[in-house]
Parts: sequence; structure tokens; C-alpha cells
Amino acid sequence: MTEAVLFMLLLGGVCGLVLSFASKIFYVYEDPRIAEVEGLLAGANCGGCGYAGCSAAAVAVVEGQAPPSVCVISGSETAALVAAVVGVDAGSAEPMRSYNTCQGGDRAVTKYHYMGINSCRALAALYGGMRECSVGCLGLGDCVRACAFDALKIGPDGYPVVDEAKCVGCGACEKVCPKNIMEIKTMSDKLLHLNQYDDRIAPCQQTCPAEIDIPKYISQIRNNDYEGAVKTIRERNPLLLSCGRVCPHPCEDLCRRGIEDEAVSINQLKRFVADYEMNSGKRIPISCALPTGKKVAVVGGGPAGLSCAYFLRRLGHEVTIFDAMPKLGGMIRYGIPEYRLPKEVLAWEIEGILNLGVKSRANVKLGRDFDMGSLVSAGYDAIFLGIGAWKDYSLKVEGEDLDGCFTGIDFLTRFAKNQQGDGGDSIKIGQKCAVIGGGNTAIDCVRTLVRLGAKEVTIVYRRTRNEMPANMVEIEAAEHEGVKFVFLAAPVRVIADDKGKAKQLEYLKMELGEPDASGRRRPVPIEGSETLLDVDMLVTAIGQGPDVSFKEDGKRMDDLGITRWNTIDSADPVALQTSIPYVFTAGDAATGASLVVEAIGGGRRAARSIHMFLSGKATTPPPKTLFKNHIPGSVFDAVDGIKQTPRVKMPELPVDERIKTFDEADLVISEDDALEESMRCLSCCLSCYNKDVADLPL
Amino acid sequence: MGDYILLVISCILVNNILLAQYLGNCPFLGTSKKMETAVGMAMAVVFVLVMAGVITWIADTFFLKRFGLEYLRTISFILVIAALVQFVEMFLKKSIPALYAGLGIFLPLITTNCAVMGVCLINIKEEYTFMQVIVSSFGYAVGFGLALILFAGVRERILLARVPKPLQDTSIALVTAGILSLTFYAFKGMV
Amino acid sequence: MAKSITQEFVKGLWDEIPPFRLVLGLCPVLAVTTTVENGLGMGLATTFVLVCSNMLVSLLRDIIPSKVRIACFIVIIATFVTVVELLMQAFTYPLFLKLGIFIPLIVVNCIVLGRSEAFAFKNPVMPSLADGLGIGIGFTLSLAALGAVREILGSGTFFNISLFGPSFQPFSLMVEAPGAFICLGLMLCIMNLVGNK
Amino acid sequence: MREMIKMVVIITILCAFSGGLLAAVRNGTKDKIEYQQLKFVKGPAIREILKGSSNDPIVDRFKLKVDDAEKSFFVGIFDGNADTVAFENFGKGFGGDIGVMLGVNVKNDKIVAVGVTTHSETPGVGSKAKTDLKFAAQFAGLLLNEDFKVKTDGGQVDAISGATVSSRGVCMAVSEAGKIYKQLKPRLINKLSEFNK
Repeated sequence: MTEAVLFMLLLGGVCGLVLSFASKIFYVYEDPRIAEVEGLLAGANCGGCGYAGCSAAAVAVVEGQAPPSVCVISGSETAALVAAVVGVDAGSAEPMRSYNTCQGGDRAVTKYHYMGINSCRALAALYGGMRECSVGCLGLGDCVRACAFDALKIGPDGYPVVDEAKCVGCGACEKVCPKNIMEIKTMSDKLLHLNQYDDRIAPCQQTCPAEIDIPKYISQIRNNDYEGAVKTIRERNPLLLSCGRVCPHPCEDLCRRGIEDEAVSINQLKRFVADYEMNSGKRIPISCALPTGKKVAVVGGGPAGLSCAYFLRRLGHEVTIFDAMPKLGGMIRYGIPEYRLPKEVLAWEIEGILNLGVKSRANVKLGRDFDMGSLVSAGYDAIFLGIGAWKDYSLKVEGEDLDGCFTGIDFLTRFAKNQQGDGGDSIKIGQKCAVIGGGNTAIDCVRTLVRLGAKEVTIVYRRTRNEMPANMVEIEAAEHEGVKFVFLAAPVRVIADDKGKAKQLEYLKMELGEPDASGRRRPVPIEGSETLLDVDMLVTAIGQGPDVSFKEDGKRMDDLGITRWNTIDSADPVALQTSIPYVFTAGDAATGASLVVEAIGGGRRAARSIHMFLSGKATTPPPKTLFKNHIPGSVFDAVDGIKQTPRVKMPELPVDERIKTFDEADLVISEDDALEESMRCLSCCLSCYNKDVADLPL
Repeated sequence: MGDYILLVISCILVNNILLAQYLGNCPFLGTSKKMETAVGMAMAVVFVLVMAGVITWIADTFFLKRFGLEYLRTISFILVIAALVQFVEMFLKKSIPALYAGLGIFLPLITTNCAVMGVCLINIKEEYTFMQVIVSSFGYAVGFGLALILFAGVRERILLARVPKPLQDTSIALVTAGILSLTFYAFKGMV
Repeated sequence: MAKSITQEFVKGLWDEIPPFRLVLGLCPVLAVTTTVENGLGMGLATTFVLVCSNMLVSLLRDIIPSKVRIACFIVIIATFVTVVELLMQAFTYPLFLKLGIFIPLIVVNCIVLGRSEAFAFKNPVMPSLADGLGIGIGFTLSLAALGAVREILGSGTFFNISLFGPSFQPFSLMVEAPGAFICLGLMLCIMNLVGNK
Repeated sequence: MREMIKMVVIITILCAFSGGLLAAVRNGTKDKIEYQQLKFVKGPAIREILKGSSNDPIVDRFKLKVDDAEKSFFVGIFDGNADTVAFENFGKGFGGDIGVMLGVNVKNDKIVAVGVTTHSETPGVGSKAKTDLKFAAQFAGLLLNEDFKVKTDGGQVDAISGATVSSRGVCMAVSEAGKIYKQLKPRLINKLSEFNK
């Protein structure tokens, strides 16, 4: 008796002591919620839930991979308690859904007539596929048969279509598909996905800086599913109204249709569905992941900041946007004139993002009203710097600060503020105006000046029209609106009149020499070719860079790396993490002045990195990330079997009408045109990989 | 030496812990849905089983038998195993995080795995010597891993098959386990 | 809303009947169900442990710190398992011999630990008792049913009474390990067929 | 820290209680278990050896000290006379110890019967020592004070074909038993007389 009691006393004591000390000695930090959830789970470690033990299940629940009701032993009460810990509704952890990544393809032809079992698996095993495309959907519907919930059917194009309402994300289809085309993902997984080298993506999607699934939304438009198309675009781009208006659509440059006739008018189609949503009078609901409890400060409410905030919010984080200007929008509000992007449209779009629960604070400037330290002490777990590029480069010539001389961004911003009634001095417009520069800012300046009633507007550019970096449509529009162009002219000084006002611009004539590093032929001045141009207003728009004055001493940003181009340094252009681990950047602030769509893509990539950072994972992109590269096998020089049809013409206001007002100049295409244009898409992706090019994905 | 080889073969194949002795079936069904999980679990079992076999043998030989407290075997074994597993878990988490990432999550699952407790009891019942305990624990654990990994492989294939609805999931898994067990049945009488 | 004590009891008999609904505690289910008698014996032993440990855990639930509750549960359960072990040795020795190491292994049966944790630790004594009894009886019934099928097919007997006469060729696979798995799998299938209507 | 101490203390106390409870149960069931074990493990062999006795040899048993170890002796009462005892002894076999149960008549020192109780011999060969009744029957009627050997070693016992080592083990066990018997005989007679009252 005594022996037994003593023995057990000793055993219990030793076990207890050893474990107590071990728990102190081997203490490792982990999310306290894991322990809490684990405490609520049954602790039987039976493995019935499919996870290896209760602690593994707890980790999965906290990471949002398993629902709070994961435990098969505990009842619904436990699920409710677990849900309370994780901060979600019971049973509503972010659901998995099945997605078909293959859009089929019109030109995929049947290669074999297999007479045996009519199943994808058999064919994949025997022939490596039935279609000419070696990676794409075979369309025999193993996945449809595998689905226990009737959520899959073979669509009209011969590939499976998922009914999201019925799909429970069980993963049966993913497992049976021999081609890895079906995938089971949460919404967050989809938002976080970066284009991969072995993805099935068409050249347009490979080119788009925002990685929008273009063939998918075009096929949705073709099937009259405009709402679906909007959702598809929103997976990558929250600013579709703006982008549909101002994007120079690099995607169209590599459209395969363009090899044979004309590229599909991708951006017009995007604008069509975007306007369709706005004009329908109701917003298509946008789903967000469960709250994570993390707070992120987004500094800068431009396209990069808005995009980053939107994706972070959808990933479940709490976001506040800080902006130095009176209203959100950044460069697309203050840099892009009303006639290209009406403020009303922009406001509707931004409202949609703020409606998701994104908070915003206007009129606060980084480095003036707050700094990194104040954000950290306010409890923000990560900071995004999307401060844009607002500082005009100066011409560095004599007299450029004379009365009547302006810089591009400054001019556009002051005018836009004025126009919106946000204060600021009005600008006295001259009669003979000259704008120096060849980029979009210069064109925006001249077209604005035309609308403001300037008699004579001239662009002075030191190379030729072919080298102008502005969008071709914009250049053409400016020409139509009567803007004069002086090419091969390098300003050397501005001459003042006796009142100290700009009177004449003196420039040197140039000729093109050898190509420089950018591939453009270098302009070389011609000696003694000084010419004078009469002006009473001069705008220099020769480029802009980020304003990094916030980094002055005492603003607690000593550790933030800045490149020699004055952009914020991020070691990896995909990860976008700065030298301060919790600070991320994107948009013009990181790349220098660039496209809106580039900033939107950057915003999403930064949001992905921030999400990874906040989840304690590495921010480095997956090894096969396809950033600004193309899959070699997807680039063709000829495409067979195309009946030549021209692309749809964009409707626009007549020139004499539009130069009098700031009304939107470019108009939306009609529904019929949109449908017709969507038919021109070749739906190329997998179906059209060039088998002769080695190094194909898969 | 020959005895030990015989013992190992007997433990892995003839008396396979999962398929012939019916021990550890909950994790057998629970962690065999995916190959990676199965491999992780198998490794963790080998790791823990050998340690548990040794430590319970020591406890039994030097304490329980000496003081005539054999009837406390069940309670002391489970306590020792539970404490050991928890200790190993904490130790790995701190000292060898890489190993913990692979095995750690499986460790708590093992506390209540009857295979571990069962093998410890078998070791005592068969009155094995210290060396035999090590060999048999290792053998049983390898047998567990072998069966688990084989089964996971089969289950991954079954997912591709069209199984009648009422038979799906656990039901078909059990029938499959039965057929797998039938193949191990062929080893009977080998040793 | 807390369920009535009767409901707690009844749920173990069908809604949550182990091991069919909760696929847990499979080892004893497979191992000892070669005959009805063994199945019943094992089931009753488990029921005893379930009821006792559920009650004690429920009584002590305010004293046990939640960080070490699993260890405490294990001690409590192991104690009752040892009690059962000793009692069986004293009164039903042949059954004890047949069930072998599966009696001590009740300790690691996830049903027992699972009920302590999921139910008894959060509920008063009476519902815990009802829960333990319900689940225990459900478990016993399952074991007995499986035992009956395997005994009838595998040895042609029922409670050791010969059913088919000497000409019967027993389907001896059923009393071996492979038969155990297949039989349980098929019974689960039947349960699914009946239950999903 | 305080929390930690509390946890350790609670576990320790719980363990101690459990130890106490188990020890109590153990004490209560100890004799019963011993009886059951003897009845079901040794019982069949003892009853076989003392076939025809009018008592229950497992109830009528006593213990004597032999070289620091206790040995149980089972009494067989034939025709009202308690003149036969059965006890177990071990010899070395091929795969480990061979247990031999033998009955001896204290009046004429003759072996009544021999039975093999436990062994771990090769199935089908050495295991015949237990199953082959003819082998054990050779011992019946011989005087226990003899030195038993198999014929190949110049003795009087026919070895089981192919299992000389096992046969030797049995002989050794019986010979050893003879020595013990010789040593204890006076005390045995003493004890037996108690049963004759």
C-alpha cells in the first residue's frame, strides 16, 4: 500500500517537475491563439479530423486552413468557442472552392480517337493527352463524375465549369484531374497567386503588369456573364473603371490576334464591363476573408495604395489609408485630367473600395503630420509606402523659374484642385503655350491647355514623334485637337521680357545619332542652330520622381534605403519589401514614374508580401514566378486559320466639341460591339503552346 | 545476431502491428489520406516507439518488478509515455526546429496511439531483454511505417476510383486495409 | 441550450455511435470482436471506465488546471482501467486472458479521453454520467454486433453455441485480421446506406 | 511560477490518490486473482495430473520456501487420503524454460503423472513435449529420486524424435524436481497430514 502510494507520488512528481521545467527551458513563442484553440479541442489526438493531432488542427484553424468545426469529437459548442478565439463565425472559415484553370480553346483539336474507357485518366496515361495541347483540359469529365455535389458540369466550350454555389471545396475534382487543371483554393489563395512559369496563361496575361486573367473575362463577356467578368478583373485589379480609361494596355501588344490582323481591343472590353457595373446602379458584392486582427497603414491613396489597401482588406486585414491630398486617388485624380477620367467615375470607384471597410485619412502628409514611429506606436503591424512620384524634374536651364513658367505635375495638380474646389490659386492661362517633354504628362498638359482656351499650344520634344514615350492614341488625339509639335528641339534658356515674365524659349535643333542604352537614337545638338519660339506660358514636363523629403533627419526613417534614382529601395521587385522589414512599397515610389496598371499590380504584390509577412511566412516569391517575362513557348510568329476582321473602333467625342469642355473624350463601346470584339479573342493559352520551343512548362 | 534478425522480420512482417495485431488503427486511418502525412507519422512513430520501449522497460525492470508493483504497469507506462512525448516535443521545438517541423505535429498524436503503449506492453509480456526491446520496438515501428505508407499510396489511388457512395471514405478505406492485411497474412508461419 | 439528460444518453446510441459515426477507438473494435462474448466484455469494460472517468472528471473539473488537464485525465482513466483490469482478473479470468493487452489499452482509446475532454470537463455530473453511459452502451452494441457477424460467419457459432451443425465450413478469414477490417468497412457501408436516407 | 507549482502539486496528489486506490483494490482482489490465475493457467495441468482426486487441488494448496523462493504445492485427495502433491518445476529447453507439472505420491515416492505447462519450443517439433502424451506418460510410475536422462545420454526415457533438447529439458526439470522433493519431503508429509484431518 505505502509502496504503491509512494511510487505513484514519485512518478507524478517527477513527470510534473520535468515537464514544468522543460516548458520553461524549451519555451518557444507561438501565436497564443494556437494554444487557446488547442485547449478547446478534444485533445484525444485521434486524427479523425485528418490533421495530425489536436495541435496540428489548432494550427490549421488559426491559420484559417481549417474551419472551427474541425474537431469530430467535440460538438458545435466547442466549434463556437474556437470560432470566438479565432474571431470568426462558427463554421465559416474561409471556404475552399474549386477552380478550373483551363479555358479550353477553340483550336485544340482531337488528336486520338481512343475507343477504350472514356476517361481523362486513361487518355492521359496512354497518350499524354488527347488534345494537341499537351497540358490542357481533355474535356472527358472525370472531374464532373468525381464531384459528389453536382457542382461541376461540362460547359458549352467543352471544359468543366464550376458552380460556385454548390462547390464545397472537397477537392475530389482536383485529385482526379490528370492534368492538374482543377485546383482547390480559398479566395485568399487566388488573390495571392502570382503568375507562374508553369501556369496556363495566354501572352496577354503574361504581359499585363496586373496579371489579370484576360482570356477568362473575355470568355465571360462572350457568354453574357458581365458580372463574372467584373469579378474576374477584380481578382487582380480594383480600379477597372480607371484602368479601362487610362491604361495604355501593354497586353494588346502581344495579343496573338495581332500577329495576323489586329489585336483584340482588350482594354475596351474591360471598360465596357466596368461601365456596365457602374451604370447598372448596383455594386457587385466583393467578399473579404475573415478578420485577421492585423492593422496595416497605407501611406498614399493613389493607384498603388488603393490597390494594396483593397487586397489587404480582402485578405482580412484592417487597413487605413493616409493621404497628403484632400481626396484619395493620387495621380489618377490630380495628374490625369477630367476629360480622360471623370472625377465622378473615380469617386464611384474609390467609394467601392472604401465600402469594404478600408479607413482613410486625408490631408495628412508623411514626414510632416506623422512618421514611421507614430504609425508603429499607433499599433500598425506593417506599413505600405505608395507615395508616388510627384516631384517634377527640372530642366536645369536659365530662366525656367520665370513668371509664366510651370512644371507639369504642379500645373495639372493645381488645376485639378482648383477644378474640384479643393482650394489653391487659379492659374492664369497664356495665349501662346509651350510644353516641353514627350511623355503622357506633357500630352495631358497640352490637351488641358487646349481645353482652357489657349490659342496656340506647342509641344517641344528633343527627339521625334516615334520616340515619344506617350501613348500613341494620346498623341493622335492631341494632334486632332490642333496641338503643334516641334521635334528635335533641346531648350537652352527661357528669355524674360522687361517685367520678368517668360517671353521666348530658345532651343537648339538636334539630329538623331547612335542608339543609346534605351535603344532610342540619341539626339545630338546641331551647332549654331539656336531658334527662338514666342511663348507667354511654359510648362516643363520632362519627367518626375518620388519626393523623398520625408526622409529628412529626425523623421525616424534613417534605415529606409533609397536608390540613386530617388525611389524607395526594394531588393526584390516582386516581394517589394524595403530595408525595414515591416515597410513595403510599390507604384511610382518604387519604380519611378510608370503606368497606372503597373502601380496596381505592384500594390497587389506588396499586399501579398505584407500578408505573408503578417502570417510569419517568407515574402520571397515562389521560384517559378513569371515577373515581366514571357514563357518562350507561348510567343509565336504566325497563327493559322484566322479570318481577318478589324477590331472595334472606339467611339469618341467630335474634336470641335471636345476641345471646348472637359467632358470625357473617349466613350464606351456598345454591348453589341463588345460581344463582337470578345468573339475575336482566340482564347489562347494552353491550346496554343508552341511545341517546337524547348523548355515548355509542364 | 540471427535471433535479432528473426525478431525484426517477425515484428515488421509477421506480427505487423497494424495489420496483424490491430494496434494503432486510429492514426492508421487518420493520417493515411496523404502520402506526406503518412511519411511524417511513420518517422515520428519510429522515433518515439524506440524511446518509449526503452524507457518503459527500464521503469518496469528496475522499479515495478523490484517493488512488486506490476499492477501499476498500465498507469505508470501511460504517464511515462505521455511525459516523454511531451518532453521530446518541447525539446525538438526549441533545439531542432527543422526536425520539429517534420515530426513535431505528429508527436501528440502518438501519446494516445495504442501502437506505442501496445508495443511497450508486448515487450514486457514477452520478457524481452534490453537489446531485444530495442530491436523489437524498432521492428514494430518500421512495420507500422511500412503499412501506413503502403496504405497511403493505395488510398491516394482509390481517390481516383469511382467508389459507390455508401462505401466512400472510411468504409472503402477499411475494406482496403483488409485486403492489405490479407497480403501480410501470407507472412504467417515465416518465422 | 443544454440537452436533457435523456438526450445526452440517447445520442450515443445512434447519432454519435462509436465507432461508426465517430471513427474512433478502432483497435479494440477490430481486435477483440472475434466473438460476441469478447465484444460484449470489451464493451462493458470500456463502458465502466467511461462512466467512472466521466463522473470523476466532471466532479474534479473545477480543481484541475486546464493546462495539465490531459495529464490528469490520463491518470484518472488509467486508474479506472487498472481497476477494471484487476476486477476482471479476479472474476472473469478467461475473458481477461482472451482480451489480453487490449484491456490496458483502454487507456489510449480515444473515445474515453475524447469524452472526458469534450463533455465531462464542461458539464455537471449527471449529464456526464448519461453521456458516458450512452456512448459506452453504443460502443458495446457496436462491438457486440461486429462480434456477432464475425463469430457467425467465422466460426459458425453464436455465444459459443454451434449454429449450423458439423457440416458447416467456417469462413475463418472473418476471425482473422483481414476479415476484421473488411467486415467493419462493409458494416459502415450499410450504416451509410441506412442512415443517409 | 505559482501556477506551475500548483500544476505539479495537483498531478502529484492525483497520482498518489490513484496509487492508494489501486493498492486498495489490489489488496482486496489479490487472493481471488491468484486463485483465478492458478485455476485457469495451471488448473488444467493440475487437474489432469491429479485426475480422480475427490477435492479441488487449487483450493487445497500450500506454499513452502525453496531456496529463497516460494513454491505452491497442490494437494490431491484420493480415497480420503491426502497422499499426493503436484508442483511445477522448470528445465532448460531449446527456446527458453520448459515448465513441467508433476504429481508425486508421498507414500511410495512414485511419480503419478507429468505434464508440460509452458514452453517456447519450435512448433511441431519441440512443442510435441506438450502435445505428445506418450512422451509424458513414460514418467508415470517411476520413482522420483532417480536421475532422469534421455536414452541417447544413457538414460531411460525415449526422446521425442527430432527434439532431443526439449526432451532433455523435461528430464532436467523432473530430475530437479526430484531433488526438491527429497529436500522437502518431511515438511510435505507434515503439511499433508493437515489435510487428512
